[in-house]
Amino acid sequence: MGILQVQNVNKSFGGLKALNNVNLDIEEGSLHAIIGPNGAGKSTLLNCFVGRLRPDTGTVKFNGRSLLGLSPHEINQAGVARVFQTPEIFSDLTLLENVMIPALAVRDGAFRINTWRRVDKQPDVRDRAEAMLADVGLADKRNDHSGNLSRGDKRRLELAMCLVQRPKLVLLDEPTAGMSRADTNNTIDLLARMSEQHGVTKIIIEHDMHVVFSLADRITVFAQGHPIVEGTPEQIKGDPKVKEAYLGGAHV
Amino acid sequence: MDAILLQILNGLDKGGAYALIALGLTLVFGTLGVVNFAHGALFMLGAFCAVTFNQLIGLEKVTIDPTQTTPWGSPVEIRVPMIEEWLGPTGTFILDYSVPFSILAAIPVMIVIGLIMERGLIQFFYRRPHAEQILVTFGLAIVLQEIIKSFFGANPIPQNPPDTLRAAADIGALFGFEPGNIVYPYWRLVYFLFSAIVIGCVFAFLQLTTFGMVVRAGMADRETVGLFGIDIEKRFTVVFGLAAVVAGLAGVMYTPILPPDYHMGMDFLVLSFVVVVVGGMGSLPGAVAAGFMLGILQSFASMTEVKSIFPGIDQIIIYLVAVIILLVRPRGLMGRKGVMEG
Amino acid sequence: MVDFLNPSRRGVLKGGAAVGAGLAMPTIFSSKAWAADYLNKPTGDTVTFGFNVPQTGPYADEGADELRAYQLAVKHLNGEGDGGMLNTMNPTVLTGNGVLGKKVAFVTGDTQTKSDAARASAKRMIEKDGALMITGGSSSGVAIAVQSLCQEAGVIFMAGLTHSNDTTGKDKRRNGFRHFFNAYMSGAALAPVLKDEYGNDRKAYHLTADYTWGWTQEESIKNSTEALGWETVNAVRTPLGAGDFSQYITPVLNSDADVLILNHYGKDMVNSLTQAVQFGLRDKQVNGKDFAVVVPLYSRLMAQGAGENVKGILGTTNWHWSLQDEGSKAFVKSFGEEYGFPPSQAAHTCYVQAILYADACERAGTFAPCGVVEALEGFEFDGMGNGPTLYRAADHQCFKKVLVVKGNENPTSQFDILEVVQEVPAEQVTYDPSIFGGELGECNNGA
Amino acid sequence: MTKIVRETAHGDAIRFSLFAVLILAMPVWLVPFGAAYPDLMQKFAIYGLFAIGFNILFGLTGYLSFGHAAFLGVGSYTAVWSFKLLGMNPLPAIALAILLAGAFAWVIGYVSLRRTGIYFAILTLAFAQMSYNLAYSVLTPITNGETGLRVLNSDPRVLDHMMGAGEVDGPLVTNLFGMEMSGLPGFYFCAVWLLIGMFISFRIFRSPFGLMLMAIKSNQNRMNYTGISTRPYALTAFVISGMYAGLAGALLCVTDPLAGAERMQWTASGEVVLMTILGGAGTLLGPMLGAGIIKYSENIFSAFNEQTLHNIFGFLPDGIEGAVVSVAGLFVGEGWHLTLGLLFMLIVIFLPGGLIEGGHRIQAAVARRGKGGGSGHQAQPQAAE
Repeated sequence: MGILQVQNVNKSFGGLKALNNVNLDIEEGSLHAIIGPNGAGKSTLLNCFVGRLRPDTGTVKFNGRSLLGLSPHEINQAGVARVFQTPEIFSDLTLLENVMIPALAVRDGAFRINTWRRVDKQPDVRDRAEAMLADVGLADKRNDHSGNLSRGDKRRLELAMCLVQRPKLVLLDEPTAGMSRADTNNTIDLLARMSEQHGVTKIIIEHDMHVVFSLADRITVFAQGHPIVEGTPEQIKGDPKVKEAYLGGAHV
Repeated sequence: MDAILLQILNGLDKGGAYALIALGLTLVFGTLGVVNFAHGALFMLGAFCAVTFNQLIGLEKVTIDPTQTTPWGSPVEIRVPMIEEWLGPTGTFILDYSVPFSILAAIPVMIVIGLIMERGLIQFFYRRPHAEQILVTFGLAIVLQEIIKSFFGANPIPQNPPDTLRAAADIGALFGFEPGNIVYPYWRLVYFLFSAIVIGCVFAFLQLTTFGMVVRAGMADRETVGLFGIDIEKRFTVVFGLAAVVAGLAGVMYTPILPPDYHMGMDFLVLSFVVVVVGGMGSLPGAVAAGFMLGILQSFASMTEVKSIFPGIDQIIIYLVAVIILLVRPRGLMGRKGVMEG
Repeated sequence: MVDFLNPSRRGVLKGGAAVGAGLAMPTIFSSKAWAADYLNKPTGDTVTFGFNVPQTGPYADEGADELRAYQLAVKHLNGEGDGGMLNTMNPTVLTGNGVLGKKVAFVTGDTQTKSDAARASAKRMIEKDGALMITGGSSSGVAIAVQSLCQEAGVIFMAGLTHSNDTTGKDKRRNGFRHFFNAYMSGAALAPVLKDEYGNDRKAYHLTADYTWGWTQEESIKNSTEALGWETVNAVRTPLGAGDFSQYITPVLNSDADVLILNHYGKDMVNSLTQAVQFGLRDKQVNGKDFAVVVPLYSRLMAQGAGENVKGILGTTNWHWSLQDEGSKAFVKSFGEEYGFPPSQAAHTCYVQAILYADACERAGTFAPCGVVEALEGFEFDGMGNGPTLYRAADHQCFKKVLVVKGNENPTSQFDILEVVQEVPAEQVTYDPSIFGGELGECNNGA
Repeated sequence: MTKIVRETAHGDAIRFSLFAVLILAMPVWLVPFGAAYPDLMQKFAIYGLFAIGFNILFGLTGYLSFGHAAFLGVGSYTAVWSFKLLGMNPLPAIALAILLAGAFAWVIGYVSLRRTGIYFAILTLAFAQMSYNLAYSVLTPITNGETGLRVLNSDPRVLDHMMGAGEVDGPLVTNLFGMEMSGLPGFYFCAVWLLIGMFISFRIFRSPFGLMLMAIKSNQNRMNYTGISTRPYALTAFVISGMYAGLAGALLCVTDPLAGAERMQWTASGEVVLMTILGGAGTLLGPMLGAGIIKYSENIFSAFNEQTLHNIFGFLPDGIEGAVVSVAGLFVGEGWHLTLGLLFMLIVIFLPGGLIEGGHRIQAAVARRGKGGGSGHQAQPQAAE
């Protein structure tokens, strides 16, 4: 029994079948990569996990609880955090505030009118956020404006925002897309370190094979809305179906 | 039955004006991404083009009759329009048709005004937040109308339709109804036809010319068009000029129906915004459809029979429809996803 | 210091001064209030009038004309210019050396034709500029709002253009006075002329601006036309500022009505009249009679906006520059010499109000509002246009001739838009003050 | 992009005290500006409150409402009805006005917040215009239409009669246990409410709740994936700002017991947007500043006439004086709208963050010109440019 179970999920847009009978079982504590050519349905699948899209048929269960019909914030409150392709942060706020907001969401829930105590006088939340920033190496920038950060730092910040919630599952949508090699390597290091320290389950969608093979415990390869192969990095490297999916057919 | 037909005519006519104003508004929004609160002022400026033109060709030769004085002491003046003196009957004809003729004057004037506005102010606001665009163009609208007020005063200035178009046409009789029951002013029929033609021209321009195709592509996806090495912004300047002309012409031709005053732009502004939003921001067919739809609904809501069931419905119908449509169809009738939702 | 805790104490500044003294306020607040037995008692050699007119919004031109008239009145009161109606007013004690030996000064404000803005502006003139009298305005809503403010503050209000019955009816105030006529008088003056022109078997259709003034006018005109034997087919309310009235005009075409009565003013009147004429209403024949359009309240300034469409259309007006009595002639002459065109009825009524106030102060020997009220109540005068006039004590309404006018068929100039059909004598438009209810209350000196 | 210009919470106590002193001392320091008369100072306080409340929605949460004048109107009408039915004591009127405006805001907000961006703006505008149009015409029995709702001697005023203060000879003025709420006491009454409103605004800005609102403005998408349900937050902000508007509307009637329909018109909604942006949206003090400037120009510029201009420029030689007066005349008196329009354009073009941002820029420039780094007077680390 994995932490996330996907059974018989189908999703179409108009006549286009984006997901075709998808079954997945993500093991708790693993880093599971989903790869595949463009248009293979990876992002659609992710959006079904976080509540942005609703599958036409099938079930998505997290810790045994169905996620269907829940809104994004409810799914997050259940313990699923998400990292976007382009870092989604609060670029008008400081780094510390950026991390305090998810921490507050954990403490106070989805909605609470909390106007009496000043935000900087909430030691529990503040300490937690500062520790998290230190963890990702942004402690000395905590009062800077996050809008001015480099892309790599924004990614670190976004990761900090997810991890400060101590989620059970983190979904990463191409976390190194558009990054320089140096930033990519930094991000890989960070992700590896995070895996060790926090032991969270992660699902990562990635194009960059370097990233995938250096991090993943298990890999699922998607083509045309359907998972074609699943296995360890070693198994995947040698699989002829994978080569075909990338080099033949769909990806031109 | 007659009453309903008449109200549909009223709605078409009003809808034509709404659609023309909304068309330019949504064109500018769809291409330049600018919410232009000064668009109503362009409508007003167009109307005052007609006024100015009329005053210019109506310039009079003044002869003073010293033998008579007015009750307030100044000598009596005898005025003869110069154009009549020079051109005789042709002059009289031009004077009579001054409103349609002023279209010729209004087109270049409105293009110039549009270009100055876009190059001088709007272009700096392409990437500023909508709230700032709204404010700066609102400020501009106030400035423009105050300038007009200082030249022309606050009172409406009457403009006459040509003599032959002044009366009402018995269109009911044409279709076999009892004569005298469905009569409609010629000028309003002209206005409806005119708005249909202008709308048709704008659509043809956008559909059939290469320029129009680029602009439409730019409306759909600005970045991609930019990638082809096309200077889309230069074309957008032209589009702004076009929107100014459309609004201006709507204003010119509306003057015989509604004697223009400096505030008429503001009066139409809120309504035309509602039209654009109901149609869907950035959608040209949406703006036209919403314009006619709201015009017709407004006419029906004003009928005594309807008002006796819902008192005051004619006061709020436009807004009520806007609320319902926006709740049922999040992006208006024909709006595209992601536009103006940030 | 306990003064302002006493609820019977009135006055805007008095209470202010009490707190002001406690906080060591600048003398601006205290000096006037302590010494006075009435609010804003002038201490220097000038007396300040407050001219509160629309400077922005749809009535800005009318407001500008009002302001011109006020400035002219101030000139004449201070002995400059040719004296205008000061020379024709009878009786008068004014001599052109100011009022009670003080030169007249004035402050201006913008009503924006909104009750809120008008009151804010009037308050500024009272509280800051020390105005003793507020005058002007171009709508009944504003007049009523400012009148009740002046009552509460304790200064005199001399209404400008306001035509609603309420101003001197259910909303009348002891400190407020109206020279302009009202909707009832329009109806009473118009009815006999309508009978002569159109007979007593007519079916009327009203289009009425959907707010208080429109309703009172509709009611007044209905009453007086129904008394003639006319039938009211329908009365439809139109939104203020509707712009396009076609959807209200077309049902008229299909109704049985043969007279359209437009209870509109300002831009609404310009638009509805223009459009009604375009719909061919004036060329129409119903029940074998020529269709007629009536605009009960005319204003020459506004009629200009409707252009040729006013030709032959009947209505009433308070005053017109073409009147040939001595007062009107003198006023038109001095106004025309000053500004180059003839005055509007708004200008006339405002000029007269300023002069009447000054005269009342002079006769009362004080600027104290209660003294002025006493001097104006029941005052009879002549030579200010409109013939012999009475400021009735019971409701502070002026009774004088009302003009029935018609759009001029052959205008000789751009100002020659209306022609006077009949000067209806005051007796014919006088009514019992009790019919509109309301209480004048006590006069308020503000201190 | 405009960014939120923010001061740190550090120094709030000083900032607030300074603000309180400035407000309470207005009758003194406004004298040289010709603005130290009660009515205008009351308007400063009242419209300041209105703008401060609006800022919580627009400045913090990023929702541009074009319908807030409706809540001002609801507050006004409620207050006058409270005077008419209960009595001239302002406190029940204010309480009822805040409650009713809040309820009204809840209904309108609940519907309008289903949309964002310009669609939200148009929805609020539509609701406000419906309220205005109906108040002016069909609802006249409740609102007294064009003339405006007033208190009459014949009204029941139950509480007043119970207290034996029912019979009043003369005009009805609101009074707080015997103290009349006109003139300077009226101003101080409003000022106290302004300070309360400002204090609450401070608390909201610095609270976790306020942080959530800022985050909604900054990135609503991220908020959803951070486990925050944004709509209740936005709705709360909407209702709070509606309550501020209701309070402002009630105070307008406390100082002057007349409620006119025009204060619900869309232009009145636009005015509060302008006030907020002029001063600086999202800043604590900006909206108050903007409200002050707009009300000042409305009341002072419009009062200039040719005569006053001649007095001002009288020192110039005749020919020049005439020219200067006629040019200046375009911008004051009947031309004061032109000044207002130009002011908006200049501010938005050159100072999109409002006057407060301008102040920050000057402060920063001065600091740079000073002894260089480390002088301790540098711009706050959080102040964004």
